[in-house]
Amino acid sequence: MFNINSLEQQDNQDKLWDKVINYFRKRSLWMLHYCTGCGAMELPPVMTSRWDMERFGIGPMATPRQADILLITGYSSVRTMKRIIRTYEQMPEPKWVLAFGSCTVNGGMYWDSYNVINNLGEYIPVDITIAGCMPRPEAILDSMLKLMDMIQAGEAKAFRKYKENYAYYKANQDRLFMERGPVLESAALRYVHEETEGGEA
Amino acid sequence: MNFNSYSLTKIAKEDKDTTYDLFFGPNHPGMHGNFGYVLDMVGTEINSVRPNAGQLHRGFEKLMEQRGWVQNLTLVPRICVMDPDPNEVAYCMSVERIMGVEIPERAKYLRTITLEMSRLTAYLLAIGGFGGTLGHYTPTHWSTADRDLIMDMFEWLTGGRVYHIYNIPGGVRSDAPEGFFDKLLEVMDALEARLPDYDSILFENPIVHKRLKGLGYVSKEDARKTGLSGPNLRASGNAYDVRKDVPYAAYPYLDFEIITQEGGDALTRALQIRLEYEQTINLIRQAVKKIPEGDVRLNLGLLGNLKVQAGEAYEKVESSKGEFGYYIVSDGGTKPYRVSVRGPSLPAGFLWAQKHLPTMKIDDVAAWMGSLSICPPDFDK
Amino acid sequence: MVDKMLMMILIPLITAFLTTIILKQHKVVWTLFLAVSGYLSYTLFTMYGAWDLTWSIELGYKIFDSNLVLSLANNPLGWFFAFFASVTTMLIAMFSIAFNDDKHDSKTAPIWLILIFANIGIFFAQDWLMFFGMWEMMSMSSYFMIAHGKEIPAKAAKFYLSLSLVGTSTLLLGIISVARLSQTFDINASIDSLINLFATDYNKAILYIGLFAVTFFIKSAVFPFYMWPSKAYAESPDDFTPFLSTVMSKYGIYGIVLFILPILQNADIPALGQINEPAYILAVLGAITSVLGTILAIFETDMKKLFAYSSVANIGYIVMGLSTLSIIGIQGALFHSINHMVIKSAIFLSLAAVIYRTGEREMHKLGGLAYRMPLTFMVYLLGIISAAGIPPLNGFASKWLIIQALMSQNMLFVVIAMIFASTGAFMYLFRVLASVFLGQLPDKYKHIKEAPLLMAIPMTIIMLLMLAIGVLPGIIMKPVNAVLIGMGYDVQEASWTTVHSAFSNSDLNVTNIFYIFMAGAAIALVFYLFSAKSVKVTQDDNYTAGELPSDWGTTPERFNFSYGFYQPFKEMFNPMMDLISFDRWMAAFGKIVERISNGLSVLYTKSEGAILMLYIGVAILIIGGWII
Amino acid sequence: MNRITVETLLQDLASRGLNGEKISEQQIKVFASKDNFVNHLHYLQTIGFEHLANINGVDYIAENEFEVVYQVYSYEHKIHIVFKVRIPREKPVILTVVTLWEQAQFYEQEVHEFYGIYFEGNKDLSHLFLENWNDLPPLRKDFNTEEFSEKLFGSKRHGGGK
Amino acid sequence: MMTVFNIILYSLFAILVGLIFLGIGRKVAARVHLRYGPPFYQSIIDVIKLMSRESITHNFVMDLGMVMALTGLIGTMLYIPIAGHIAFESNTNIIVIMYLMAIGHLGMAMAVSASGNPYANIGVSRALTMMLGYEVPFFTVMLGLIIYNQSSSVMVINLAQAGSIWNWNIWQMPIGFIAAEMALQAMMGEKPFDAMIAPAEIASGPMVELSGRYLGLGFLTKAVGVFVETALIVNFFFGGGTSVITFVIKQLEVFLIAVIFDNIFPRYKIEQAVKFLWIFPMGLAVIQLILLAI
Repeated sequence: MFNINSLEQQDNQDKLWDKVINYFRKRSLWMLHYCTGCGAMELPPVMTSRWDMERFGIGPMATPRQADILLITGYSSVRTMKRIIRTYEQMPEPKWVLAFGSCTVNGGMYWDSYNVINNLGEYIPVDITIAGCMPRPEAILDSMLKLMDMIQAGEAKAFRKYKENYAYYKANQDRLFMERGPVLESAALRYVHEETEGGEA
Repeated sequence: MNFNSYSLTKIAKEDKDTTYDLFFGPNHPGMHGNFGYVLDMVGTEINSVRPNAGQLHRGFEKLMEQRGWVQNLTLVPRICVMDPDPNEVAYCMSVERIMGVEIPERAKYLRTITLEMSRLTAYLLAIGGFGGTLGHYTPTHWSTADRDLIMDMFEWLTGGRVYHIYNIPGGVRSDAPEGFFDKLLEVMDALEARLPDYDSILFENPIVHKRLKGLGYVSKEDARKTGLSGPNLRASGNAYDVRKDVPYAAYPYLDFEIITQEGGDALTRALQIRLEYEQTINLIRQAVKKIPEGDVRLNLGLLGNLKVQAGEAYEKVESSKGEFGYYIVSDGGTKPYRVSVRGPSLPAGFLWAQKHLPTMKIDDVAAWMGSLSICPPDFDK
Repeated sequence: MVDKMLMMILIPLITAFLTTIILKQHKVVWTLFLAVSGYLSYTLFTMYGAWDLTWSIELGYKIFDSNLVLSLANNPLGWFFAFFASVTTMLIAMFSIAFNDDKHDSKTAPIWLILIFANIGIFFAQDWLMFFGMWEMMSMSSYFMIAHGKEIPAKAAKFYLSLSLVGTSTLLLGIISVARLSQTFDINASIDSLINLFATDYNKAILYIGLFAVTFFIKSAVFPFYMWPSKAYAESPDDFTPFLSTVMSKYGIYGIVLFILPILQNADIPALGQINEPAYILAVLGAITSVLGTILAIFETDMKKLFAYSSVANIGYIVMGLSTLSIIGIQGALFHSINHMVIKSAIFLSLAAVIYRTGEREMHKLGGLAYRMPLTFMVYLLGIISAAGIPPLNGFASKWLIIQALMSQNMLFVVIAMIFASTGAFMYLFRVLASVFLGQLPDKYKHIKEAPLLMAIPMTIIMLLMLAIGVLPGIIMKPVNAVLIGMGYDVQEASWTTVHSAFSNSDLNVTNIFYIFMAGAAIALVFYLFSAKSVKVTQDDNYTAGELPSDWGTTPERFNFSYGFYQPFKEMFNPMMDLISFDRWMAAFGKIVERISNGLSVLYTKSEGAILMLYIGVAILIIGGWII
Repeated sequence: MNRITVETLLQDLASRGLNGEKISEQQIKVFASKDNFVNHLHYLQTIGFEHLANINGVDYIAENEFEVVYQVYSYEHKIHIVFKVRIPREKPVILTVVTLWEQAQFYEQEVHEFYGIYFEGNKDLSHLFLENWNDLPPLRKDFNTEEFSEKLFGSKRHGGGK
Repeated sequence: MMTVFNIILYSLFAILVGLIFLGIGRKVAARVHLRYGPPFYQSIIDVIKLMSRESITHNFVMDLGMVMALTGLIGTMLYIPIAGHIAFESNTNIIVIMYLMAIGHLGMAMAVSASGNPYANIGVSRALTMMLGYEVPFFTVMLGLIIYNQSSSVMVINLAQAGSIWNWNIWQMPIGFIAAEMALQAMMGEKPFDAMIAPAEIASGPMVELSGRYLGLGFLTKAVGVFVETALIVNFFFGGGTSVITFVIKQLEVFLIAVIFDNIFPRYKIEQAVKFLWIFPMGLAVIQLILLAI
């Protein structure tokens, strides 16, 4: 009855059934909030009494297996990126990614940092990016509602982009995580302390 | 097998197959922030711990060397998102110390008020955190909603909800809007009225006492030696408060006592937060009452081109988590030569993790972290 | 034609001698063993109902004015135990052919055959001489089985032997005293005379019964003798452990049903509430046994030791059922004896298959074997479902009967102990499932294969047997009722599907539960089938809070929580553990004796427990002989 | 112990061969040589300076020197000392103070990670924060983070720095 | 044929009522939190969404276990009289009900253990320990009821309370009722006895690896579980019900009491929980038992 493939062959399938399923999907969005950076700070107000996102059936979940949306709340360092990718790949489909704050678009104020990736979209597909540093609770809630509309209209399909263009994403990811030599040439100057290397070991 | 004479952790050293790795964080509901411990477990007991830091490392200190003196103000508060204002103030104070200027009295009071408001938000989050780590979500919902009252005040005062960038070298950005102080007092009344609710649901809850009592004990001497600060230090019986010891802003003019408690366990630290919460409300009321008229900032010329003469200074500020210190070296240029940040969480997050966790069960890790108010960004930088 | 009865006990004996000649040909030897047990099962099957079948021989001596006679007779009670023991043995034998290959051959077939010979003898013995001889034979041969020529097992076996010696000495004392009383060695006559003794000298009668009870308690590991199985079971050959647990633990039960129960039932004994005093003590002992067995099993790390304690707990249930002295209780106890045979053979055989493939007994070193050995896993799973007493499998009905009987007798605190034990059973049963069959599969077991066909067949048969008995309890209940009729109870022919209860509106149609279960399964399956398809991922693709386990040197072995599974729970019991823990008990006891016999300390430093027990056995004989 | 003032402290330290300067009423800076600074820190610890707030490095590339700065504070005297030790840039080795303060372990690890300074006697100088890092220690002045970011993350491509 | 129809009808009814209860529970919890809360039918939406999602399995045991879990609970449900009606002609024996429920626990435990995640295993170990904690006092209360009514049939106990409101067992054995309520709190896994879920400690424990249909089946199991557990209490202490509607309303009351307690306590550690259960509910149950025996 429920068939995941129906999403992929949507054009030549019965539209009504998808609409029904999409209704249930949009009304029950479970999110995994990966607290990558400071953007996570405005989530508690959205989740709790003042804005109360549970009204729309949105709730926090503990693990990627249970979640529908992955929230990347703020900048992500290289080290975090690795964990984000693992988390993203562990989520079952359909899954959506919400990126918070300017840092996820172009690095924001950390654009020239040696440890912060600049554009999240190069490494995993992002459905909605919320601008601002940090995005206000209203903006977060608005993006959720926007995502709901997109789901209902069948437009939120970035996760399929990831499958189709896996080589592209994988190449970008590998650039960060594969064993690599120094990025800058000057690294050859690095001092090696003989005594600690040889003597004490 | 003899059941009592030796513990599981000892068995683990003899039999390698008994232990296993458990990843507590970064993406774990019980973890405060983007940080992790890799726990070597035997049974449900922790055998040893490897801190897994660096997920939040942005190279703040490097970035600050590349930006102007005032540009850096955008970066500074982002070191601790829960309690951002102490960072702004500490940075500004360091710069002012090197420049050798004294800010106007009214600015001092406004700084004090923002600092204390920021502390209140952090304490409300900590109350929520205690609830969350113990599986008690009611206080979490309440306190987060209450926190929003102060956030709104901040928004009115500074234009920003979370990051305010209100304090600048030479004072504060602008004077408080009309009616702000009256409304602030109202908010304080409302927050004080909520305290009995928090008492009954959290601080006097028998199960909370059962869970936290004796957890993560820090003795008086150990707390001093290992660099703990803030409520953690005071909950172990040490009367140290930067506001009193190295007075800054308007604190010398305000009347308050350092609150200390003997005990040193998680429960004492929780109650410490509750006591200081009351004190903070009191301080804000005093500051609002005593605030003088006058300028709110010095004229330092065009701030974008600010130059600071060569020199260095270490200035610290008491935040909700402890002592935030900024060591700034200036070579007389338009950019700092070196900014080094001292965050309060490192001793707890690394050293005390390795001391405390290996006797603990997995049940208590989150509550322990919450009680020591470990905030990973301030050591990850 | 040679007498059927005689044939039955002689064939194992003859084969035993035969097999010693060709001991090296393990395939032939174990096939012979299977043939013998098959023959026994078949013969016993044909003997059902032929209760007049007897065999006896006069020895020509006279004691107490009567001829000494060795006699065997077919009787419902003996048949009941003997038949199901033989069937179980047959299934184990089939398993053994595959198990005892070049690498694992324990070369114990001849001793095992002697054990079977003794087994039949005990169950059909009509007089104390036969009974005692066979009992002794059984004790000795089982000692050699457990030791099976290896060093570590020999220690455990020594302990077992010394305890058995204590048992046989008390049994001998008991027999002598009862025989003096009744002036004959006939078992039934001695029951009658003991019943009469209760009317005249209560204390003496209790003492006599106590002597027998100690023997039976030791064999069945009832409290305070609950500790030997964990050693003996763990060290015995892996294919023999099922026999040890299923058949041999029932000797004591058989003894109690045969001898003690009729006395308690018919003698004039002061009552304590609805039930008489000795029976109440029996119930309390049963309760303690099951609770202790459960708690000790929960904390055990060695899977064979764990199930040794589990057997102890189950014996506790049976003793509790017997102690009610009511029809329902005895029905439940006898039913549970057989269920325990079936369940434990399923469990121990599947564990033997695991050990056969991996060579590992410590649970925390195993894991994930369900993905490599699905059949073994299914056998074990059904085994624990019935062991936990969950309908629709067989363990349920018998536990239900026992609980009903205890409740109807108002033995409230014993019922609570029973519930504690059977809920606690979940904990240890599941623990083995999680540790051995589920969880992460260690790298070194990546290429493990399913158990060989000859092992798979008996396991499958047992699996079906569990389901069959579970759905149609009449398979066992009919013989059970025959036993009860033989014992003089007024019961009707058992129904195939329903078991009866002492309460109003509480008769239980077990087959109906099966239907309900199936209905539930059908509905659950509908939900399952009508949902979106799933994707299979590898075992190491797990939630690790975002970390890559390989970054931290985490292998599947290091990602498996099974050691200290119930650690927080265990800590609650730490003070109590000091009291009941076997080693502490032994050490404390040993210390006392050490003080008494300082000069001989060298003798028992090596296996102090064994020697100690030997002393006690000798002492009992001396002191007992002097008193009586 | 009586509370001492900044002036008396400076005199005391001068008598032990340590140059110092007053920054404020509650703060001084002290210059120590790399040979015996641990003894001085130990002395300071015994007279009440028991709070090690931070250890940080400074890269004086023009003078070809590193500076390791120990931030020490006394709860009794309420004085903060900025304790500075200079070491040559070519051979950045300095003694560890883990024996004095346990938390120094992690501060030293951090300084090692960001400056490449070796702490003699510190058993574990593994990276705390950076993973897969093969470049210069990032907080050195000759490490160009903008170029690094451009090469690895393509920061200009995404409109950074405008 | 009628039986088949009945079984389907009863199962769907229990699932629906259970899910709506869960939704109402969330709504009430939200009101305690000073929130608006989700719509009362939110749980139904959640389950349908989960069923329509891709799910991730590690091996066949996971599938087997989750189906077994729902099987056990639906089987139990079919065995319980609802306002005197019963889907399947049987004697509604209490012990059968307790044991049938265990299939659900076993299946769930097996499914989550099969994922091999230590967090899941810790959760399972806690759940089973908790089970030993609450089953013993709960059964002791049941024992009192059985002795009192001289029958182990739920139907008989139910009918014995018919007539006046004062015949309800809650008045006959109030101490036992309190004990049963405490044990029920643990049975439903509500705080302070939710150590087996504990997101902040073990990342939601058993549910850690469940996704899509498995989590959906888990929710259905939970829903039927809530239905069964509240139905038991209503049958035992509130005299069942004259009609299905009053029965369901009584069930809702029992459930809401649990939800309110859920929201005013943090969670016990597992050993603290078991100790509590063995001291307070067990003590009360034993006192009740002694009172009945005298």
